[in-house]
Amino acid sequence: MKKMKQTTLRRFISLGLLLVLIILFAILGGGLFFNADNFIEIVRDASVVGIVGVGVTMAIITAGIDLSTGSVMALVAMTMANIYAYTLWPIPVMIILGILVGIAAGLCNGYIIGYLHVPEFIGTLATMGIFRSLTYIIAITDDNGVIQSQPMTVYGFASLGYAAGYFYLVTIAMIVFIIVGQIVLKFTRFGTNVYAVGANKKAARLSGIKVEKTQLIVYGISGFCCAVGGIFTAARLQSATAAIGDGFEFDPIAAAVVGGVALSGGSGDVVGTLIGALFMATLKNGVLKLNMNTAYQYVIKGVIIILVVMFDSAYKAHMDRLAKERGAKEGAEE
Amino acid sequence: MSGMNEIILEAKGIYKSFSGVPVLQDVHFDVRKGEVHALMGENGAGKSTLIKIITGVYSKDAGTIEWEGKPVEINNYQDCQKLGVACIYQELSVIPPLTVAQNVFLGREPRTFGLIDYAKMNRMTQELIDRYQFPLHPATLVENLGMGQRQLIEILKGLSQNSKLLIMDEPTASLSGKEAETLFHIIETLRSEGVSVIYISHRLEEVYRLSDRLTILRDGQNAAVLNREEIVPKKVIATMIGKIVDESAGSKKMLHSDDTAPVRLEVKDLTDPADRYRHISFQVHRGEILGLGGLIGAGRTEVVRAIYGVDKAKSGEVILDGQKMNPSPKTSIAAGIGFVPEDRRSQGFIPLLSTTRNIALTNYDIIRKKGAAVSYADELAMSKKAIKDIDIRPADPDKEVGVMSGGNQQKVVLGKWLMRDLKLLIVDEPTAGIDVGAKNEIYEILENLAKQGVAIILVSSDLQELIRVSHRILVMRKGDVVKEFKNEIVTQSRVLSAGQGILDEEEAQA
Amino acid sequence: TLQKTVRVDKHSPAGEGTAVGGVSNKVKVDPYTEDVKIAYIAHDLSTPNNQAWLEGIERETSSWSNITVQSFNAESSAETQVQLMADAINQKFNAIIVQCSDGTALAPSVEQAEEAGIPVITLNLDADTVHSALVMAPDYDAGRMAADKMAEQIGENGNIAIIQGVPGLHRTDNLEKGFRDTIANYPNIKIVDAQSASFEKEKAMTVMNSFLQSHPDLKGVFAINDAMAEGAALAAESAGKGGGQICIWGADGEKDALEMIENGQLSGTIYTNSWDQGSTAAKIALLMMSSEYSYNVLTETPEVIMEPVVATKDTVGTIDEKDRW
Amino acid sequence: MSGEKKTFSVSKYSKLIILAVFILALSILRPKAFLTVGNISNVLWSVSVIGIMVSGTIYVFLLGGIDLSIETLCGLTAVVIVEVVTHMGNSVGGVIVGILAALGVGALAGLLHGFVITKFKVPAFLVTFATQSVFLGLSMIITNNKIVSCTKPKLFTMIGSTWVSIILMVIIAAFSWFLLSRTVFGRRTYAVGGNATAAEISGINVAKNTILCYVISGLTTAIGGIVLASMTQQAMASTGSGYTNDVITAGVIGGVSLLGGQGTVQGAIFGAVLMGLLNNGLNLMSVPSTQAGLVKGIVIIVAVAFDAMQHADQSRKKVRKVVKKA
Ligand SMILES: Nc1ncnc2c1ncn2[C@@H]1O[C@H](COP(=O)(O)OP(=O)(O)OP(=O)(O)O)[C@@H](O)[C@H]1O
Ligand SMILES: Nc1ncnc2c1ncn2[C@@H]1O[C@H](COP(=O)(O)OP(=O)(O)OP(=O)(O)O)[C@@H](O)[C@H]1O
Ligand SMILES: [Mg+2]
Ligand SMILES: [Mg+2]
Repeated sequence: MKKMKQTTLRRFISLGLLLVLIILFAILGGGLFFNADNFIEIVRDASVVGIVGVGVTMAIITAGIDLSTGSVMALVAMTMANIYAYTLWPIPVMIILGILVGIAAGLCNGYIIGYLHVPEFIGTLATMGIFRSLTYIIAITDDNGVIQSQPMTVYGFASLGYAAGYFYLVTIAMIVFIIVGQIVLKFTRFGTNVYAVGANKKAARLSGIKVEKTQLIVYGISGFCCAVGGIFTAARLQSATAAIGDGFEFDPIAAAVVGGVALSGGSGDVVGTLIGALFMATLKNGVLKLNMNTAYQYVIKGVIIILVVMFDSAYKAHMDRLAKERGAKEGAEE
Repeated sequence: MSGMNEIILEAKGIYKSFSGVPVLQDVHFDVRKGEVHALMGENGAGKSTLIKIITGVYSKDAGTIEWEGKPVEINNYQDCQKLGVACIYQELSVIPPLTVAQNVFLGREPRTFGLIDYAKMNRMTQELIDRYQFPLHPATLVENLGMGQRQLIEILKGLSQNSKLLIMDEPTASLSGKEAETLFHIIETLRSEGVSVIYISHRLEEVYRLSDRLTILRDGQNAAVLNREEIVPKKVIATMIGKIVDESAGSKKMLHSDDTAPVRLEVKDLTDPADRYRHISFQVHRGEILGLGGLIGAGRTEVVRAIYGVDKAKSGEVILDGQKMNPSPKTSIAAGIGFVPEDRRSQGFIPLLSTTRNIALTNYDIIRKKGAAVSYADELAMSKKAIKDIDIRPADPDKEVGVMSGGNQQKVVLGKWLMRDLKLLIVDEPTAGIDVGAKNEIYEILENLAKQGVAIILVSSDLQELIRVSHRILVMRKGDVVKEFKNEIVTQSRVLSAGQGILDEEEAQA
Repeated sequence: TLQKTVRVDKHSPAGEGTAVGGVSNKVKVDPYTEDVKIAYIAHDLSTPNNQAWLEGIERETSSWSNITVQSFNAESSAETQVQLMADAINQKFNAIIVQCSDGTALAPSVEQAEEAGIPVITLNLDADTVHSALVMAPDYDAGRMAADKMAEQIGENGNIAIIQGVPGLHRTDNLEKGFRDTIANYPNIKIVDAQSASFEKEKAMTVMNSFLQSHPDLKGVFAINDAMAEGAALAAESAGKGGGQICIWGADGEKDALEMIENGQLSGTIYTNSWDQGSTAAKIALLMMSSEYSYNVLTETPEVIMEPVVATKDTVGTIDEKDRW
Repeated sequence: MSGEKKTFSVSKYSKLIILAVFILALSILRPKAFLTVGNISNVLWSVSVIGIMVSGTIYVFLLGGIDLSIETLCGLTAVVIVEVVTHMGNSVGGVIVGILAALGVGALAGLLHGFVITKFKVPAFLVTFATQSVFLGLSMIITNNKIVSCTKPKLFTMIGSTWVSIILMVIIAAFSWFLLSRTVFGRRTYAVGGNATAAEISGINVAKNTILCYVISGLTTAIGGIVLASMTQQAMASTGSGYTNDVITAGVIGGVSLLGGQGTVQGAIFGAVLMGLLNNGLNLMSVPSTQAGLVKGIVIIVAVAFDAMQHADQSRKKVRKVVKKA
């Protein structure tokens, strides 16, 4: 019960801060910001970050990180582009192959980290380069060897970028991913293992958890999430280029950290990452409505993040202290 | 007890070395069905390493392990569980961000439709807790709990697996008398049910009381295997550390304290902001060793942390040599206070740094400098002195403290304070996990310090130790000082009953 | 070699993508009386050309207080740019000027904007769909011009190298292609190396250094943009091969490059007036928003090609100080 | 809480092996071009900015922190010095004032980071993520988002010249090495990074130490910005972009643990030089940029794995099996 209280209260604080941000922009940006279309667009912008964020969150909870997400997205998109351009295989087959490539790429990361003992940061940084290079190598070129974007406009694929009713398909997918991700983390043995590995690898090993295997699966899941992210990105662009996801790797990490996932591992969850992703998307969208020079937008963005995060951290520290004291008291009652 | 002589586990010719340094050499070890087999040896003798080899955490360099007569390969903890072996490791393997119940059932969570059934898991944990009467709640996050409670969780985890062999590596290191007593009863019940137990402890009286057989390791080699009737304290200690130590069972003692000595420390009306202790007032005189007793969670740790200044008290005064303090570690150290924290692993030392660096950490004010540079020679000399003074092993000043044995880590933590002039030394569970030989050395060190006029506050859950070392004893209960033992005969049971809130000794015995 | 296949769409595309042949719901506005706003969605606003284009747009519109220009920075990412396009459409800008980081990827967004009655003018980087207008400096031809002039300067003989940008951008890929195709006409000139310096001056210095090590006889270097050409020139200078010993060319014609040409540090560049390009795009934007004329009557995007100037030490003087961006 | 530190530190031994293998391979493959004074000095010059910056940011890494604002702070300080020099008529005095101003900005940024991180317990990641945006915005405002160039005076352009910047790197690295491995402050930094609670109990003012580390990081970033401005004789908002990654990578390749408490300056410099050699090798071999990432990535994984395997928990059987396979 105590645990529920502690985490739900924290969650309310995060949501409260998101709300404050929305109110702030509603006041400053007026109707330009505060309208249904804009909110749907904000959620849409947060969706790919949210989907990829599920895997990245798991990686961060194991005290790791995944810097290769953008490159895996590109590799997946480019794999599909090749199938699209050179075969007449059905779209679902193309998508499944894309997903398999994503999972394989993720497993590569997992192997390098879990079994070759390369630190997560450097390992995924290296594969970020490797996967991007592979993408360029298999990229579609014209007769002169100049790299080109491959249009993928067939309805069966492009429709993935459309809306179903109010929400975009990508948003619906994101919601599914978040729900499943949350269930996996909180209600399966694997999920518990993920937290254990992140909190203390040695203790996890002593408790009989297969640390390496857990890492392998976590990065495999991350690869899968990247694949889905890559598919939706390509669908929205109705094309694939080698540059997809360039510089994207940072967004899900930032969303996770803003959402309360500690880089030191062992804490956080994907709902937090979702809130983080929404927060970042709102911020990005909101400052555009302030009708300001780009330069000032950067300053405002940074200042808002610092203020919000300062408040958030101070509050969380306070909560932790209370919980600790309560824990001590519980122990004292015989 | 049928089949008492049937060997359930046998380890033969075990060799192990870490980066070329041999830790185990040709070790033989066997456990019979339904016996409590104690494993003893000095700090660093290789006990934990042997356990980790048996449970597949480490691989062995050579040797075989047989289970019920058949050779087995144990490569990980799952293999152990399949055979029916459970282990409570010395370095607790609880996972802080998970709840008590999640920790107890880690990897064995009850599931419905593949999803963890938290309600059931909490219920099952509560049943276990009720059965053993541990002060725990299933849904508390472990990160909010103290060391003693964490140790209880670890024990609960081991007990919940219904194993044929239960291995316990210093399970009572941070337990107080009451919980330890509960544990002994549990062990005795298990034995009568035919479960074998490997029991490692540095508390001799526990070993004498529980063990059917005893294997002693010395410097990584078999020194002796003793049967129950051969377990004679003097002999055990002599075999273990190669010299005779007076282990006069300190279960009873006449306390003497010198009230005429000047007051070194005065604590007035100290109250915790979170109400974990309140209105604490006491004095410590020069050259006096003040023992602080009580059960887990009595608030002793909190009080001494506030005196040293790690945590801030809400109100109250700390006065050292007539000087009112504004406690913070920095000012405390400057004023001549030393502090050995309860949880050495997370608060005591820097695991990645060497013995030298750890020892020097609080002493840079007295280590010479050449210009801006720290004199390496001085630093090294200090660390060598500490290694010699309290016999830290391995005696390599450059050894990372993180990989040293638990007892030696504790010596490093204590060692840094012995290198400087102190007025007051606060030690919280100073001998948790320390072997008898070293324990005695530590007691002697404390006594010597006291003779030189240093005031000492000793927080200890080891009643024997508390009684043996203290000049005066305060007992805390739920945040209050409930009893003072002073210039009178004190026994373990009196201290224990005071801690449990039974103030009259006769009543306790009745 | 692999043969590309043609996929036939069995479904009739619904919703988005119905552009061609549909009816635009364009609302006519008078930019000289009504309040209007123009969005400029830059590829990367931190580069000098993007900034110059923005300034060109602002110059054109600054005399009218009712016209606001809002700039957006896509930070070199097509995905971000697509998001910004969606936002600009939502905000109901009256016209959008965009440099498409990826013409194929931006096509659906551009279509959608036009569909919503917002004229889209692409700037230098085209979109793969019909839209209101494209304002561009020639790229393939610029590469040709640089090649011919460089060949002349090195006496149609010797080893040369190329410093590339980030692969996959149409403009720079075309520049390189124009250059290579033309150099192929000179049998005694050999392209011995090509390395990327990601459009960055400092990286170009490193790349140039390694060129000088592996090809001591290098006679010419063509850098795909001016920043890299400047870097190559600085590197050559510090290796004691400055002052035109190696013929170094850039493209774009930014202020500093022109000055270096005057000083003899650089051999030449292809200059286009980016301010002028920006103003032209703005002019067209204002024209388009005030006309009935809608993109769906077009079969092809109208192109406005800006006149390039081959700037060498001899000709650079003709570029007026006030035209240097 | 007590997260296990990845037991990963490049021992001097394996570091030298990796370096030797590299140099050997390159000298065989490109005998004329690689082993020349000119080329080696080029390699060192090309990593001098990274080397300078990592000599200071290593303090932040040792605390288990991170600095994502390296690149934009580098840009801001570059902009500051160039603006000051040009506004003071490209005079020698202007250069000195400019250097002081840039260092001031760097120190102030570090102070801000350290203050927010210690007083409000905000993760370093978030603070520097936010200031990264602020610094970029400030640079854009100061320069009006244009390139500002500065080709005079000699004192200014000299800073980034080959030998001066290499010597600068060596001096700063040596100073940082001294500070870290010989002084009380250095000792304390390792202690705080290794176990902040224990350090606090040992009487170390963790907050003060942390703030100081961020200030040092800010200062070296500023010096990096100054050198970069001088090298390219210009500055703009995007000056320094990509350096955050480069600096962190150099550190991590050199054995610095991002979890804190582990790593040395010489290791970090080694990481920077290895990266420089790698880039140089790829350039000399004319590997196209589209494939460079592949080669680089594989080399990094092999080099780090080779090393990590030796230091990973040797007692684990599986690991040994993998070693045998590899
Ligand atoms: N992972 C390791 N790496 C290197 N050396 C180790 C490692 N684990 C243990 N050792 C060394 O092996 C020796 C035996 O350690 P072990 O923990 O088995 O002792 P112990 O008998 O359990 O001592 P204690 O009573 O203090 O717990 C010690 O010298 C220790 O330093
Ligand atoms: N590592 C730790 N992290 C957080 N809190 C701790 C830690 N160690 C101890 N504590 C705090 O100390 C309490 C245990 O100490 P307590 O206040 O009960 O004093 P005590 O009488 O010394 O008990 P004990 O016998 O357990 O040492 C815990 O409930 C917890 O609040
Ligand atoms: Mg042990
Ligand atoms: Mg205690």
